[in-house]
Amino acid sequence: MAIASFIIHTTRQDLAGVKASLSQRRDATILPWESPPCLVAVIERPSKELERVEREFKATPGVLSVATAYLNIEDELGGEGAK
Amino acid sequence: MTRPGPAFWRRASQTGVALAMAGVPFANLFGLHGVSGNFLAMDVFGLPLGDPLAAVQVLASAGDITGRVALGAGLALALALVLGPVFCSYACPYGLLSELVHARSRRSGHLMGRLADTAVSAGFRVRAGAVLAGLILLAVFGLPPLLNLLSMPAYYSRLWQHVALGGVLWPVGGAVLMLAAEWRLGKRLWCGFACPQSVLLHLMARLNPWRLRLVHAPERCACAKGQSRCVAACSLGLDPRRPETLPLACNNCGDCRTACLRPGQALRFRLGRPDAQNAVLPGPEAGGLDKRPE
Amino acid sequence: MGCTRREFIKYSAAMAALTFLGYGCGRKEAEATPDTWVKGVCRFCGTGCGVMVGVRNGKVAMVKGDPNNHNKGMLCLKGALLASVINSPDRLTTPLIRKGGTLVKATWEEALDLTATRFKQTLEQFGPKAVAYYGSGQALTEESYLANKIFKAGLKSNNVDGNPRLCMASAVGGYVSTFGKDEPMGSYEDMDSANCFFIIGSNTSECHPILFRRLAARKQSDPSVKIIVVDPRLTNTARIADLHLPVVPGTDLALMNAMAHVIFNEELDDSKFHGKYVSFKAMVDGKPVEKSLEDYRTFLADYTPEKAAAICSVPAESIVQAAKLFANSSATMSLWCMGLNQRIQGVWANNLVHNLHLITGKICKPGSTSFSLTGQPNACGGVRDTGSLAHLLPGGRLIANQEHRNQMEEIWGLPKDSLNPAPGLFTTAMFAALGDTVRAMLVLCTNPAQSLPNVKKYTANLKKSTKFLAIIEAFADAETLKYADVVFPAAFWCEREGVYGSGERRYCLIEKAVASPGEARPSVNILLDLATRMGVDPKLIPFKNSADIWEEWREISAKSAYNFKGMTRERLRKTSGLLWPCPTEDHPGTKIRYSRGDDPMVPADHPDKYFFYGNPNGRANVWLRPHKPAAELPDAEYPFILTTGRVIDQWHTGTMTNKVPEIRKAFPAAFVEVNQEDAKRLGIANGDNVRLDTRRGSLVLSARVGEVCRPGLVFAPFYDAQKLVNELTVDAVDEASKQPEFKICAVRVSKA
Amino acid sequence: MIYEQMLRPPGARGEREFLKRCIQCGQCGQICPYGSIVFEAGFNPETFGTPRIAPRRVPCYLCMRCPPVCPTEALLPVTAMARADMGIARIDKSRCYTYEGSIFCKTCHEKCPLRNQAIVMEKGLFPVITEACVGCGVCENVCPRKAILTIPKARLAAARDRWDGGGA
Repeated sequence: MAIASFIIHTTRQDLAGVKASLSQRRDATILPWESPPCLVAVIERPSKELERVEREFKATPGVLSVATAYLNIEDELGGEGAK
Repeated sequence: MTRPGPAFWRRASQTGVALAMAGVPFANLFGLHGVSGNFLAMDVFGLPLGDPLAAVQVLASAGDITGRVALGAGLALALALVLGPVFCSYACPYGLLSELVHARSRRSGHLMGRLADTAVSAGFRVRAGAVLAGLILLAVFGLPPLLNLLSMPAYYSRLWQHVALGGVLWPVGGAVLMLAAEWRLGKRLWCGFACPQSVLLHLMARLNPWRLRLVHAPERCACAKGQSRCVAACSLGLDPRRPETLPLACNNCGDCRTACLRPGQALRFRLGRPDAQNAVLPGPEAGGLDKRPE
Repeated sequence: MGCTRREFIKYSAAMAALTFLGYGCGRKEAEATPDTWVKGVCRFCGTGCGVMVGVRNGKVAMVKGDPNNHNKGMLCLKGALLASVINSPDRLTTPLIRKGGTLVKATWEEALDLTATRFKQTLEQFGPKAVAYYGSGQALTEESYLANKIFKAGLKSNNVDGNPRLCMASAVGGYVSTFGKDEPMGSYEDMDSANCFFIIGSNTSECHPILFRRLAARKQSDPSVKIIVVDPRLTNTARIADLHLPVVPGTDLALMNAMAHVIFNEELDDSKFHGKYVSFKAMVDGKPVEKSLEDYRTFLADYTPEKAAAICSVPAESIVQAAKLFANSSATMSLWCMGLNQRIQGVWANNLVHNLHLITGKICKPGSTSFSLTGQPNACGGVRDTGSLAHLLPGGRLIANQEHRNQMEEIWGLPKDSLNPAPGLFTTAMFAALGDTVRAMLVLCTNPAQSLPNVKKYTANLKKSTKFLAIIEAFADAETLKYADVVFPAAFWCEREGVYGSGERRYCLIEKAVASPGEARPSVNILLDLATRMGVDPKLIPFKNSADIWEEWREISAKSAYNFKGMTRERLRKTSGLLWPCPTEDHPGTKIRYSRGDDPMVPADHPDKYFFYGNPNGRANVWLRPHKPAAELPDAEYPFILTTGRVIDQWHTGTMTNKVPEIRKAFPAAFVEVNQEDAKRLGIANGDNVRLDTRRGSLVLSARVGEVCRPGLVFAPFYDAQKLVNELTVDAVDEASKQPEFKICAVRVSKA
Repeated sequence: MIYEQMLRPPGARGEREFLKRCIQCGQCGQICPYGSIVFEAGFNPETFGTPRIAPRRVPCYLCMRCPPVCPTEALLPVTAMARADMGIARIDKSRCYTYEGSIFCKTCHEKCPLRNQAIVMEKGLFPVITEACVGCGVCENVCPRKAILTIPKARLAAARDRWDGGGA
């Protein structure tokens, strides 16, 4: 599993709505932020799926943009990383 | 100068508790930690005491409970089991405030008089229903002990905690509004119709047939027709002469008994079953529990 | 464990995102762009970091490191936050005079007249012995030189001493007795080439953070660098050490003699070096006597590692290992500070460090040097070099030496044999005599009512009505103000111009950057005004400002081994400091002394590479100094040892650092550090109040329990004016240097 | 904002479990000698009256007096500092003086109650917060640059709790 964090920009009006809809996700921890209006999402998913997760974020109504802030795939490498 | 009567001692107890609970947070600030906490849970020199409902809520929601809380709640329940809900009449600071407000409002000539039996049982049903619903919700959804938000005595003691430690306590505003409403209507609304904390105490008291109870000896009733000092004395608007509804609301405060002392001593406290033969009470000379004062 | 590894990664992920958003900080603080940058030196410790003072609208707006100075633009937190100190609302802005027990505002005329009159009366009535000057290693060089001249040449009083007596007098004694001349021979640059650091009695990481950073960076860049730390506390310095020797306080003489023993035993000594450049000496019946190498080895035979291990309470193997690391490295640098100096064997301990370098030949070479760290920004340049102590004259001359007196009489244009031949009173003696034989005292730029050892004894004298105390001070909340009769408000730091001389013989000019608040004046002008009113011969003080004084002092230095004639004001203005000797205006300054080719004082055609010209025979002295314990040892009644010191962000008595809100918040009150085992035994938990009792006083401090202090030792910092730790310390002094033993006293520790 | 999820006193259970058990008796705040514990005031009935710590005001000094007084064990009765388990502090390296490179500051390290465990000076040069950090907030409180943030344990450990973020 990889761990990544995203910054999800939205508008002040949509902040609560976006937070509500993102909070439905079982794989994400959502931290709302007021100024600038955005949310931080920490995601724990296999790295292959992260692209799709990002698309899902973008598709959420009220979301303006999504940026990746952090990515850790150490645990996925397992033995591979050493080879 | 007469010796202080039972009413004085009850007021003294209520006031003493209220003052003590106000002083505790400040004593704590000065490093005296013998007593700490509020009416929801406190620790008195190592002895835990607490609101049984708070304990039951934790049990319902979290599924377990610590021995300390169980002991604290148990002690409170045991007291209610034997003496009835005397916490409400001898300790609860909201009860004190409510009684004082009620006394003022009565003199102002507001609505008064006896509550119908139906109103008394409805009040109890509301309180018990709220508690039951609350507990079920808590258990099902694992909610925090939300019924604590309805504890008036807790707000009183929390107020002083907040004054000492800093912070705001907006629900105090709610309590003030409630007192204002009680003053306006001349009815002790919260204690009679809302307080969830007293439900367990009343239930506990009912469980024990040998509890302390008020018994009425009609043959001694000396009031003229249409006059009933005992009913007038009861701030909760109960009729002490009708034992059917008493256990749902009566706090064993003894105001009615005090009112009845001079005319006829028809009301007495008694520890034991309300058996038929007890309808005729033994007089004090026969060794009844109730010693005749003065 | 605080959290699982995956949680930890998640926190990091969240933090990375939050960082982009500038969490919680609200706005970034408005970047105040100063109008001009003025070069200066940090006001705090003896490291002497170069600073650039950013001035905006006539106020100090910010302070940053000077990239051209030895600190390469780096500052510690104290230095970086100096703006809050200089802009503090607690500055003194008018003179104050004590009337009816309280200090009230006065005019300059009143204050100067009163002080001059009282001094003149005292001189007439009791003679020059009854007046005194107590200076500071924080005063400018010009101020110290001027005060020294006013008192010694003008008033003929040798009662000129200063707080360096509390701070590095033993280091002076060590350098002078071993090399004949004061001041280290190396420079900070040696840190970059040393392969082994021997740090003894110095918590460099907290007291000299910028030097520690340089040292830590050196270790990081080269893993072969070894660090040995001798300190009874597991300080942050000790934590990066390869070898930490937590010796019992006051046993370092035995330790260093044992190291010398091992060095000879393992044949790690440099016989070529010590055969040629060293003479062995011992004190016999109070007189120095020549000894031979054999005598030295016989003397050392008594200090086997096993015996020293028993005294110091560290494993014998560690002592052997320390000696081997010291002697086997390609370049070894020793660093020490108050741990050796503030001791009744301070001079001896200093000698023994020098011994280790001299017998292994690890001296006067790049990276090989015995380097004394100093605590105040201008103790070296201002007080040591100008001879502003009770037994000294400028340029390393001694009052007791007639030849030296005559030299100074000639230089100062005084009649022959007119200087007072009797050395004056050193610090503790001076304060002990206050109100009795000393009747009028002038204190400049220091806070003795907090910094003296066993301070209650001396504040009792400060309270006497028979004394007159005038102080020149910048801050209204200094403890000593409570006892002053007259207070002169002083211009602070970069509010006037002057020279600071740091621990590595580096002289830097602090340029005037801003005006002083209110009526505050530069101390130089206050001293000149006072001297004139006291009737000091105007020919002796023909100065208008500090630049005039510098010119005279620079010329005078040419007649000593402290030659810095080449450091003109203009040159100092252009550079970020120069290291003396620097005899000519084109000389770049000296990084290594006593070495031919490096030190201009060694003739280019000198037959030997090294020349210890301070001593008549041109050799350095290795002293045979036996182990002696501290003045007050723990006993059944007072079973613990108390040691005092500093914390990273607070400096000395805190009159400056406590003006910085960030520092006040982080280090509000003094505490006492207790070993966890002792704490357990005494039932003390972290944060509990702990009572410290010594024979002199008692104090309640909150406990910081941990593994820092060795068992049997407690530590307390002295910055807190509300908790005067110096009420507990002992005022026994080193016989030679007269420096008090702040570092060791017996104490009883109990839960309050 | 970020404090929406509260930093709980030492020994606190996961946020959801904590809230189930906390009966708002206030004893933790009354025993605290530093005034570190304040009671949540907002209009959220779930958290109203529960204890929290605002590190920028007064941090927790880990005296560990409060966990044993909690009657319901909402705060587990731990007494070892290392087990306080409140959260974790993070240094914003882009703001930290020392990482920035011109000022050598280690105030956080000096004041850390778990000095040299929770915050270590890597190579003697840089403060690094390790997994031993319990989130007491002292470093956040003393940081002269406000470059440290304490993230409450509840924030991430209870990510899937229905109560997470409930105070929005």
